Amino acid sequence: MTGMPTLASRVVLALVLTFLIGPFVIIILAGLSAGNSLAFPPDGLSLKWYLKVFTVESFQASFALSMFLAVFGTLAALALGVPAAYALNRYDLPGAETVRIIVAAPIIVPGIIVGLALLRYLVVPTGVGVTLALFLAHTALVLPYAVRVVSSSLHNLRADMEEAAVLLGCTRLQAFFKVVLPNIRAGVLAAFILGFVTSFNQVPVSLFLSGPGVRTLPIDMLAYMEITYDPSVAALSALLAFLSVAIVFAAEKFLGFSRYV
Amino acid sequence: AENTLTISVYSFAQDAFKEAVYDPFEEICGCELVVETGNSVERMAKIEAYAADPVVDMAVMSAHDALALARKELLAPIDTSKLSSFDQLYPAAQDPLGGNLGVGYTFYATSIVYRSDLVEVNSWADLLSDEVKGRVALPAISTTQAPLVLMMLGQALGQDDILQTIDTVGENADDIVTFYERSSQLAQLMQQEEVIAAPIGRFAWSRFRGTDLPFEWAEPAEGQTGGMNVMVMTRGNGNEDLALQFMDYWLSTEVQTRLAELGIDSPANAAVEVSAEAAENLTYGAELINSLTIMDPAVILDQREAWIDRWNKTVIQ
Amino acid sequence: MSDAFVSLQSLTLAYGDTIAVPDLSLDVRQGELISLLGPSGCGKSTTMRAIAGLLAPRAGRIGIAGRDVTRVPANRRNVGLVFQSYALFPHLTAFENVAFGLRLKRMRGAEIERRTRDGLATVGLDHLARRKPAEMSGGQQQRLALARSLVMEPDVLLLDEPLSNLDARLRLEMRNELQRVQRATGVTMVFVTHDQAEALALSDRIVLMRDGRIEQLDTPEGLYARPRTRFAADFVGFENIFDVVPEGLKGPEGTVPHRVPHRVPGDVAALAWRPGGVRVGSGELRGRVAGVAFAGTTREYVLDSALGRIRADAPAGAERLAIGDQVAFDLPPETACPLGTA
Amino acid sequence: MSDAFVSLQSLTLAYGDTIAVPDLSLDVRQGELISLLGPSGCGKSTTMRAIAGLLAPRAGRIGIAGRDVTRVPANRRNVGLVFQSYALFPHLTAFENVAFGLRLKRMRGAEIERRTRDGLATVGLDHLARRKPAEMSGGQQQRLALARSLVMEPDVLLLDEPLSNLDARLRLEMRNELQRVQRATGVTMVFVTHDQAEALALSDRIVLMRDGRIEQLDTPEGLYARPRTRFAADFVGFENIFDVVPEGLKGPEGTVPHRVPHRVPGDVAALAWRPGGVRVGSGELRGRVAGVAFAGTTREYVLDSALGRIRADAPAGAERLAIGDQVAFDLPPETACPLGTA
Amino acid sequence: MFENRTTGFALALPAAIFTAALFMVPVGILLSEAFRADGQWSLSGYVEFFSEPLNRTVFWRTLKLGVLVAATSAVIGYGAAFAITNLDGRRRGQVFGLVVLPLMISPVARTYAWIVILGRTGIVNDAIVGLGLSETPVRLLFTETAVFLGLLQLFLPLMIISLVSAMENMPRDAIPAARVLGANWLQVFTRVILPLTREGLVMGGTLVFTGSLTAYITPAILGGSKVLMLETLLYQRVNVANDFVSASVIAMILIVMSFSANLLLKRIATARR
Ligand SMILES: Nc1ncnc2c1ncn2[C@@H]1O[C@H](COP(=O)(O)OP(=O)(O)OP(=O)(O)O)[C@@H](O)[C@H]1O
Ligand SMILES: Nc1ncnc2c1ncn2[C@@H]1O[C@H](COP(=O)(O)OP(=O)(O)OP(=O)(O)O)[C@@H](O)[C@H]1O
Ligand SMILES: [Mg+2]
Ligand SMILES: [Mg+2]
Repeated sequence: MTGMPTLASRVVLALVLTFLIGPFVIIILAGLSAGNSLAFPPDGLSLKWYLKVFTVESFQASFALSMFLAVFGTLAALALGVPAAYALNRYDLPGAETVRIIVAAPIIVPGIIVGLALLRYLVVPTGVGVTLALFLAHTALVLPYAVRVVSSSLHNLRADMEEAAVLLGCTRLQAFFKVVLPNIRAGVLAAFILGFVTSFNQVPVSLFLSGPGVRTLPIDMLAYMEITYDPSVAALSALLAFLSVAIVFAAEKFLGFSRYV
Repeated sequence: AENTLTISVYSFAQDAFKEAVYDPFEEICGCELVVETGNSVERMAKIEAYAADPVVDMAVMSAHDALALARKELLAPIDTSKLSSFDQLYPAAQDPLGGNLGVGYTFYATSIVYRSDLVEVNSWADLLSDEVKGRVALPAISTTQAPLVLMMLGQALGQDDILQTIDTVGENADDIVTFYERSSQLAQLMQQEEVIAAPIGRFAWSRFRGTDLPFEWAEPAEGQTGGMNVMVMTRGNGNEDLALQFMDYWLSTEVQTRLAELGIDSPANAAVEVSAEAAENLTYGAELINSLTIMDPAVILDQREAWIDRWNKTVIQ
Repeated sequence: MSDAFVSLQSLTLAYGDTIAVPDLSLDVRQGELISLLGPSGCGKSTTMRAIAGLLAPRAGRIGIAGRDVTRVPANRRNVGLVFQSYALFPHLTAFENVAFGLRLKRMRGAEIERRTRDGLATVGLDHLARRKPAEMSGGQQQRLALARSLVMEPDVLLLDEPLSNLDARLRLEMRNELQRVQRATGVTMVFVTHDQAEALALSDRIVLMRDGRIEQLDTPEGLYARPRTRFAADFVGFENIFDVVPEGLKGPEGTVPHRVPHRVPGDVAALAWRPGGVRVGSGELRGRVAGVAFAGTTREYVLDSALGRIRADAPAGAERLAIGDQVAFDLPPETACPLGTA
Repeated sequence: MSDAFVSLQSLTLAYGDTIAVPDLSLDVRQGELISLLGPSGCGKSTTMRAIAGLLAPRAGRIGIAGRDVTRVPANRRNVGLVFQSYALFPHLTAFENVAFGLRLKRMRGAEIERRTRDGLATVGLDHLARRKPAEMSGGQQQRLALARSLVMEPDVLLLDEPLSNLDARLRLEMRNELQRVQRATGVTMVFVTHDQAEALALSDRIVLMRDGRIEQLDTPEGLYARPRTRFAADFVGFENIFDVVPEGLKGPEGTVPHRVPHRVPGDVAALAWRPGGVRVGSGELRGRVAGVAFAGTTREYVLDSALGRIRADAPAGAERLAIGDQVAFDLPPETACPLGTA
Repeated sequence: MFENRTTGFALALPAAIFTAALFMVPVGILLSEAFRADGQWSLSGYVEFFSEPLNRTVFWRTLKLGVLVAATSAVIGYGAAFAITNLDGRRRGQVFGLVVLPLMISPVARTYAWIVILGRTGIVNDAIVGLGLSETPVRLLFTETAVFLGLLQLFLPLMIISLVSAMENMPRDAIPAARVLGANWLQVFTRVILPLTREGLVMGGTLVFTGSLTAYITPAILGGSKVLMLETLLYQRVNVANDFVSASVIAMILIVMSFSANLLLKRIATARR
């Protein structure tokens, strides 16, 4: 568009990206430091901290737990959230607003309270394992994102496509899987990514929900830093970020995300 | 559970503990150790939450935290007759809580660490000197170190009420970079020259010694302070024998020596002897330990509410 | 059920509180092509949706092939619908869009392939089989929607403005194609269009709708030549409508004497002329040219007269008039359409 | 700058790597209504966007009222544009949509009120002033878009298919309204339509475009009667086009002898007839009726002949032919349009 | 819209029941503790809480920072989102990826990066001293500024994501139409973009504001006990003082703040001009 403040918007974008990405660059480089502390610019370069990450045993267990929670918690949230989003968009339900508010509630409750509440009123009285409690908590936390993101892509999807599918012989269920789902893939994927990172990086909820030998990775990193303040946590974070990017990239390739965005 | 012992410990140096204590013990007892880690408050909250059916059998924590649990009747007395090294412990460690509710297993001294290239510290009062103004950190009131530091600072300033010292800190609050909760962060801040002097416990000292920068451990005119960590047994855990066996093992001269040589825990067992090199990282030797000004955990526990209250009003307001 | 192939009985259709169609009855014969005509918002699409089963009637019944389908779900009515909005599947190629319904029928792969190819060829899209809808022009998308319904060989095919985005030439081609399909398969078609010429050219019968009601149901010739109401006359192009009064004709500007045809006057409330039915150049009436437009084979004039505005067409070859010219004209009784009191 | 009111000089317009308009020059006179005509995707909207200042040309210059506006931003060109997609503001009522531009001019409230009401009345939407666009039918939205531009009284009004969603009657009304506005204000208009009849009826001149280039620039009569290329002829309805060869006329199916008019044969590469120019019922040529459609005043036939398909119109009053009938027909030289080699 | 409500409920209720039973019930019980004193229903927990000057300070600070972070991210977010929507397809994907990238990094590590950046010897202070804005390095760590920057970096991506998707859903030619009708860019923004993207603004604003209120790591590490926020105070109440009543009070306050912010934003957004 002519006259669009192109230059101004480019400058804004450059500044914003610097602000957002800068710390990431520092983390990557700090992890490469040859010295013993987080420093930027790093004192000399070495891969020792990146290698050290793999030798810390607790990281392996907590990484596995966090991965499990992020992947399965998010999938569970999607399994609950996608039908709910669909119903909220396509049916004229009395009480739809109430359902929306209930489902959105976990976002506005402070995480520490969630963790504490689940510990005191779920784990302790019912004796369910901490892992299960974590799983439930993470599912509930991701659910609002799943419902919102999927809702907004459903909102943009014309309902007449489903009608067309039904007229061509589909049942409602078939129409959902053959027509709706393929067209909201991008939204579902976006919800998955958002849920995944939310869960994977979740700290406050997990502060209390840890048990003997059960601890999520971010909590473990915090604990590690309480003891040893070396660049290996930076290295670990950088590795995790690369891993997340790789997962997103793979998911995108796999699901053909960009084709529809 | 059958043949499983769940212990609750500080989260630091777990790899070394595993090698020096846990693994050999599992060999001996033929049982499985489940280790829960975290800072003491978190772990206490959990012990309290599970009071009815304890998950944790045995825990280590600071003396006053242990006393707090004891007052809530969450702890069971330890049958010291089953502890073979009991008599070798420093007297202060033998029954610090009363009623044999806890046994000290390590001591630590607390003093000031400083960047000797930038400043010199000879007295606790130097924490408020112009030289370190704007570049000093103090422990937050919630930490174990805070009461000890306030006490020593009060002594140096000629104040005998901690509340008064808190007020003084409050007046100087703007010149204090932060009131830290984790001493680990301090190493980072001191390397960045954000902070050039701060009180720490001896157990954290190795982190500073490990770097190339000129860190110094102050020996203030008023002396060093210090404290003790204790091991406790949760009430009604049903696993008392195994827990006692583990305590006994940990307090043994063999294990205490091993931990001391690794520079992890200073011994509470007076029979332990370590190399000069290892001693540098430790709070070691009868002379030093007997010279430490140690605060009564009951005082800490009783006064803390009032201190925190005052602190909140005058320091972080 | 009546013996009609598609039978709508006293249908009431509504969205929430808005009643779009209050009480509609209509019989469509087997193999017939019937058009729904009427101004925007009169309920054409709504009626189609009800026949397809996408909108449950508030009241009334719908029969197809002698069966009461009022409660039969849309996917079991064997009705095809070409949506006004196309409703193509954006994630599928043109080929897969057309094959979609066939696949659900569990047809053999080779059969699907053949019928899909045929369907695409019918609408001239065989070369775009691999494209996604977003990569096609509006007209191409519309033809794709048509093909998707055609290949299903439904009992009833509902077409909601299926040619609106095509230019004149393509439109003609598609019209011929639809007629060919109908002859070949005998499918019953209900066609919605806002283009009268299209309705006239294609339909066996035309339903002229107004505010959800049927204004006139007639053959194209019948509707075109003998609209029965002012609304219908106006709609099919009798743009000059004047009341019959004892003194002659009455228009918005005034009354002029006129040779009203020999009929019982009470019967005829008004007379209407198409622009082409007005004779320009001679006659007893006088007008001043207020507008002129060239329209290919004719010239369209707007005349100001004692009756009011008159629209008149003159052959392009006739004497050319300019704005402001005075001209004689006539409203000949033989080209007039008499309208009743309704 | 030339003395034209809107002057496009060697414009190159592109989206990213796609060059939509390679090199366009066009002069529009003050007060003129010029139409852009051409198939979908030929660059009509693109040209409009460039005139409005919404698309910066890659090369070339744009002048309005003698001023070089190539670098003047859209909001300071005083050009109105009725978007093909309406581009109404969904968050504003009809009234506020129309008042939008007036408010930006810091007009007095009463004046805004008056002009907005007038604008809405002009397009027959006064009763819907409080509605949001989403609550209006397609045709109503289109009229709203028109009103929004009209009230601004711009120097140049660009109309991109402004009547495409209106039914025949409304369309006519709006056309007259546009003509009235033009006469009243003398605004210069550039009009895009895919409907030839509309272009013929409205325009002072017509630009026939093809792939971003001007194929023919002519008066409506000129373009309609004397298209200069096959493309132009086909586009304006000369649907029967046959090559002139020494033996006579050559069509896709074969060659027939023909009385080619007395011209230098090298000049004329082909001859073209409209359906209305074909004489049905007599003549030397023979055809078989392959299709028939009623079209109001005429009947449209498709004939299969030795030349190939022939489209022919016969008056509705003439003898009715049925599919399969054999019929004599003629391609009279007098109704033929000669086409050059281009 | 379909008419069969039973199916609709069958689809919507599992999610609602799940959240209600496994989330709202335990949290609700915990929160109800704030209304109990000595086994009686009472508001004394709240009265006590607000009678503490420190708590009031922390309350206002939290509110202030939350509003500031949300407002700043809205302003920056609009600029960035506008720039992003105006990029062509490929480039837009890349830039959008970069915006989302920080979400993938552990907030623990992100926050520590700020310690390095904002330190006396960090690049910000290098720049300040280098540009002669100050003789000596400025203390940035453990100030509200540090917490503000940390939170902004943490939540800005969420705002940008919301706004970009709102802008992409804007009718295609709305901006050109406004331009042609004589609007300058500022007017285009206030009269067209803003009203048409307010859904996105409400969503982004709620996420950022709520996020800033309930973030733990960032204020804990960058603010420490000198710059307490409600969430860090809450943690202290639980962990240091074992004081669940104050904790529930704070939690309730946070929830009420988030909820009212959401309502307020919605109200502002739907208000007719
Ligand atoms: N989803 C809906 N909600 C409420 N009213 C509606 C809805 N859809 C249509 N209507 C109303 O119902 C009436 C009939 O609409 P319908 O779509 O059947 O008109 P139509 O004859 O197809 O018009 P068009 O020629 O514009 O397509 C209109 O007045 C319209 O405003
Ligand atoms: N945003 C765009 N990006 C890339 N190509 C475009 C874009 N808009 C239009 N085009 C291409 O530019 C060419 C001209 O488009 P334009 O919209 O001017 O056509 P038009 O003559 O208005 O057609 P229609 O009658 O369908 O409106 C087309 O080939 C089209 O594909
Ligand atoms: Mg319709
Ligand atoms: Mg166009």
